Amino acid sequence: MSRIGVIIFPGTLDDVDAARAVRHAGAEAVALWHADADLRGVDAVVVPGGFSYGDYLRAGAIARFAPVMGEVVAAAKRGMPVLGICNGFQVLCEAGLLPGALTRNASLHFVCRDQWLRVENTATVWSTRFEPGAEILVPLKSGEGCYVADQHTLDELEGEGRVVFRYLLDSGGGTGSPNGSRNDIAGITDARGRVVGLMPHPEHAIDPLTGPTDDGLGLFLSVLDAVGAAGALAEAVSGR
Amino acid sequence: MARVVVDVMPKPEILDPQGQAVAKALPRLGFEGVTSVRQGKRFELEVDDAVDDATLAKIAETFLANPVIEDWVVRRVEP
Amino acid sequence: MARVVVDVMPKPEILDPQGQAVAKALPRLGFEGVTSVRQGKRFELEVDDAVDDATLAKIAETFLANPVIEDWVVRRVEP
Amino acid sequence: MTSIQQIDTVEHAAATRDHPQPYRELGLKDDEYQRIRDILGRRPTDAELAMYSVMWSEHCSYKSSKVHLRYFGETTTPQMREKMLAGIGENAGVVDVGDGWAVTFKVESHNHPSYVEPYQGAATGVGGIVRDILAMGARPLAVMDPLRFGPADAPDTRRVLPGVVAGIGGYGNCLGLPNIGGEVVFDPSYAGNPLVNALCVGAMRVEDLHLAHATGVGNKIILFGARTGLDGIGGVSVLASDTFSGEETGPGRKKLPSVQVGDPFTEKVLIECCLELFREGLVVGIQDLGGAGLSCATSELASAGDGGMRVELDRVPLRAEGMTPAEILSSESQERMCAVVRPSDVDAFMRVCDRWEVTATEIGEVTEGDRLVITWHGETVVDVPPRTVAHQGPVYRRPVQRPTDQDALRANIPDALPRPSTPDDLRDTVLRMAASPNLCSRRWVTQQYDHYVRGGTVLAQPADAGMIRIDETTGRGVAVSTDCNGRYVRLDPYAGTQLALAEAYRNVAVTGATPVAVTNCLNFGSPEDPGVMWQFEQAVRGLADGCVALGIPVTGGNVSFYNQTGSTAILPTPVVGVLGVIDDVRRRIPTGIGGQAGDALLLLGE
Ligand SMILES: Nc1ncnc2c1ncn2[C@@H]1O[C@H](COP(=O)(O)OP(=O)(O)O)[C@@H](O)[C@H]1O
Repeated sequence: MSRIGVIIFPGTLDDVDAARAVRHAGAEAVALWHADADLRGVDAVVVPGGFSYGDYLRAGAIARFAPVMGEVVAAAKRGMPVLGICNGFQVLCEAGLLPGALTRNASLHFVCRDQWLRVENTATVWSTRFEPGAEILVPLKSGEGCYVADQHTLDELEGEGRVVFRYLLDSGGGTGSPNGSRNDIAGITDARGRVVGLMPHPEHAIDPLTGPTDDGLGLFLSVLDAVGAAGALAEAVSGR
Repeated sequence: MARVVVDVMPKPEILDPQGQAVAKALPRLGFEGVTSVRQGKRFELEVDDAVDDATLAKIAETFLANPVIEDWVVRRVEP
Repeated sequence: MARVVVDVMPKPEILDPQGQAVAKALPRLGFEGVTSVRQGKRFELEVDDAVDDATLAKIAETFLANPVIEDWVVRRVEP
Repeated sequence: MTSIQQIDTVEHAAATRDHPQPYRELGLKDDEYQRIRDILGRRPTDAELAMYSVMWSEHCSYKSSKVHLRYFGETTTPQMREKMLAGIGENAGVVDVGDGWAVTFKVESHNHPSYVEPYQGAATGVGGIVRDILAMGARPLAVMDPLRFGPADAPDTRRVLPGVVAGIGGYGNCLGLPNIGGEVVFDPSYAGNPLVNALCVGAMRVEDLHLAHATGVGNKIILFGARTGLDGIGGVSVLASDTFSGEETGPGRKKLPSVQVGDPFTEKVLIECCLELFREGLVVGIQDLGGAGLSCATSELASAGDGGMRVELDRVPLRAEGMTPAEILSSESQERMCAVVRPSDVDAFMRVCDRWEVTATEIGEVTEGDRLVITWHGETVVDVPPRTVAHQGPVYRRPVQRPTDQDALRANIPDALPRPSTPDDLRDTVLRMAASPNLCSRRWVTQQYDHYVRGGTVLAQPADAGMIRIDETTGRGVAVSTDCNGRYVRLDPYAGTQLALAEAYRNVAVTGATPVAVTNCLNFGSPEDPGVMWQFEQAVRGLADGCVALGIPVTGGNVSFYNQTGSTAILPTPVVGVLGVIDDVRRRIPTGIGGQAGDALLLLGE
């Protein structure tokens, strides 16, 4: 069975949800403690949401220095799939794995709501299960979700198709952001399509009993396709 | 046109969780020797010359700072 | 022991919704003549004398500020 | 700097019997002060005076409400008590909800602090109630926030409401507790005295129930969590001045704000740390530090135990310099807990705290005998029978008098008011009602609260009751609703309170859950006003009698008096919370009608 790591910083909140989503998708969830510089042999990593260290300085600013993050950065450079959700996205930006930064919502208020997104890029390891242009409904809950980057970075992201998720005003409607994000960006990927970060919470949309939909499961199923295939290939090559 | 800076800091006896979080993190990042950190806000205002000091003080006290828990200082700075 | 102030402000090209909210609210409260407001952070540090300027610059750049969106200034002040 | 020689020790107090003390400034009446002297056989030390004055306050001692609250116990039948594992008198009520699960819930008020500093007042209100639930041994699972404000367009409401909502969201969101419901009500009577009530619900395995007892001679007392600072010691600062004549010089800290700042991150870590301590079986007894801080925690733990207690106050980690024993005992610094730990477990306890980077300090131990003895650098500053501090405060039977305007108020019925009759009038009325602050959507408030975190929320706003799953395997869950219409209560406190109970009960029942327990937060004006006391007495009787009729017990609650602007009291507002159980949340009944075209619509009742 594939093993997906879920990182826990002091102040992480959505780790139980991320682990549940991993299990729902059919993989084993492995808790990774911030203070241990050890990924325990996992095939992919989720950096979940919450308020690491209270986010008192800047969201993600302290967490990115945690011992486990050094391992995550190194593994990501080798191509390990990494998903940052909400605070996890902020941590990945602070750690330099993804460009740009997340700032205070334009409304200055924390916002918790069900949010329509369009899947713009279905080639990343975290989005292959979606149809191009698919619209999904997942919770958004953040106070510092406004994506900003300089114009050059934005042009690059758009030019290379690295915007993975974009905010929609409504299903079937135009794009529009609930927090002031540039270009209505909800989620982006690194150049290789293996590190993805997004503000909305796919892990809260895996069961219509407790979330708006089960649309979020697509991200977790996608990565299992990728690491499952890689695992099978590695097993075949090594003759295991 | 004048430039005005208003510094707003938590009162000394008031808990400052933000400063505390920074202070605790620094040694973990390998920076030793910082014995205390307090975190506050800095406002930079551009104001018409007609705005006098009394008005600025009023703005700081009633709006930029929360006098129950914060101290503030208003300074005019060179542009 | 030295006192150090680090001012961290949003870069001019970065949207500053907090500063904007303040600027918009002031006329409503009867304060005219403030043409622009930007809101940033102010840190007050107490540091051992052994901590040199290069270290302080490093703390500000790698930690207190996010260079993608913020500018910063480090100053030693009289105690 | 306070030097040790200046400290008022027991020995010094015994030798200076006639030394004048500022007990009135601390809120004690002449006879109350005399009672303390009688109990101790001497004058109290500064530290003792600080403890008694805060523990004998209305807020901590329930001195005006006790005689009435007894009625809850008197009317609870053994049958109603069947599922109750802990009731009134514990930090929070606990009920057995089946499958080996116990659920605990409680509402508390943070009205006055939230008026002074809306954000921090509301934030620390959430923090306090969450620690209450944690102290029962439970994992906190969800919060709710019944709120009352003055008119929506009043300037003060514009100051208070956004701050309160941001504070509740800021703290609760950061703790990772879903907000599953609450109330927002506007009425002019709350203009100078908004109500900020916070509810928390938590769950644990039945065998993990922890009660606040300091038992076992030799067991250690460990204080853990945040450092102790000058927060909320406002009144007690009179003790720090050299003389009590109000001199402006001297070391007195007369102008201290009594505002506490919340640190939700520290509380989140404290929660996880406590739960790990419980799991590892390292805790004999535990108590949260809330109002009255260490005064409350030490005296309550000691008086509920089977021995005495000795505390070395100079070991308490401080955030401010030069704090006196009285100040340390009175500090209301947030995010602290106090545990009783077997000596053999202390190392393991400290290791868990280390892992969560939680400051933990052994400050004393359970002793033979029945005295609470507190020392400061080796000198005794407190030596009291703990029960006299925690449980034997004054009890008042305040005058009760039905207000003279009650009949006129009731006679003033709405029949004389014009009624809309034409279709246009009706349309107009419906639109006005839908847009009115008391009926319009609460989304502006509720969308600032995370209701998804932890993935167990099955129903939240805009449902009639919040519902959370407590067991992922079986689907067992609980539903909670809080309600109160203060205008009904004003017209008839007895029936009005029963209406609040009935509404909360119905709100829980319509989700598919079975109501099992009741909590309350009784927000009233001054107990020194006989009319208010009448409202209070009627409300308590109405609620208790209503509970008997419904067959579910009151398991806990909170009383908040002195809610008034000048001499005008708020509408009597006994907020009633009802908890229900559902054995499988998949069978919940979602809110709203017309899921399917062709559904039949039935009206039940008259
Ligand atoms: N302060 C609040 N915090 C959280 N939820 C709230 C708050 N106020 C209202 N709600 C929720 O909004 C919904 C509508 O509230 P309300 O209009 O008071 O309902 P009702 O009139 O049916 O009792 C309910 O789900 C309620 O729990």
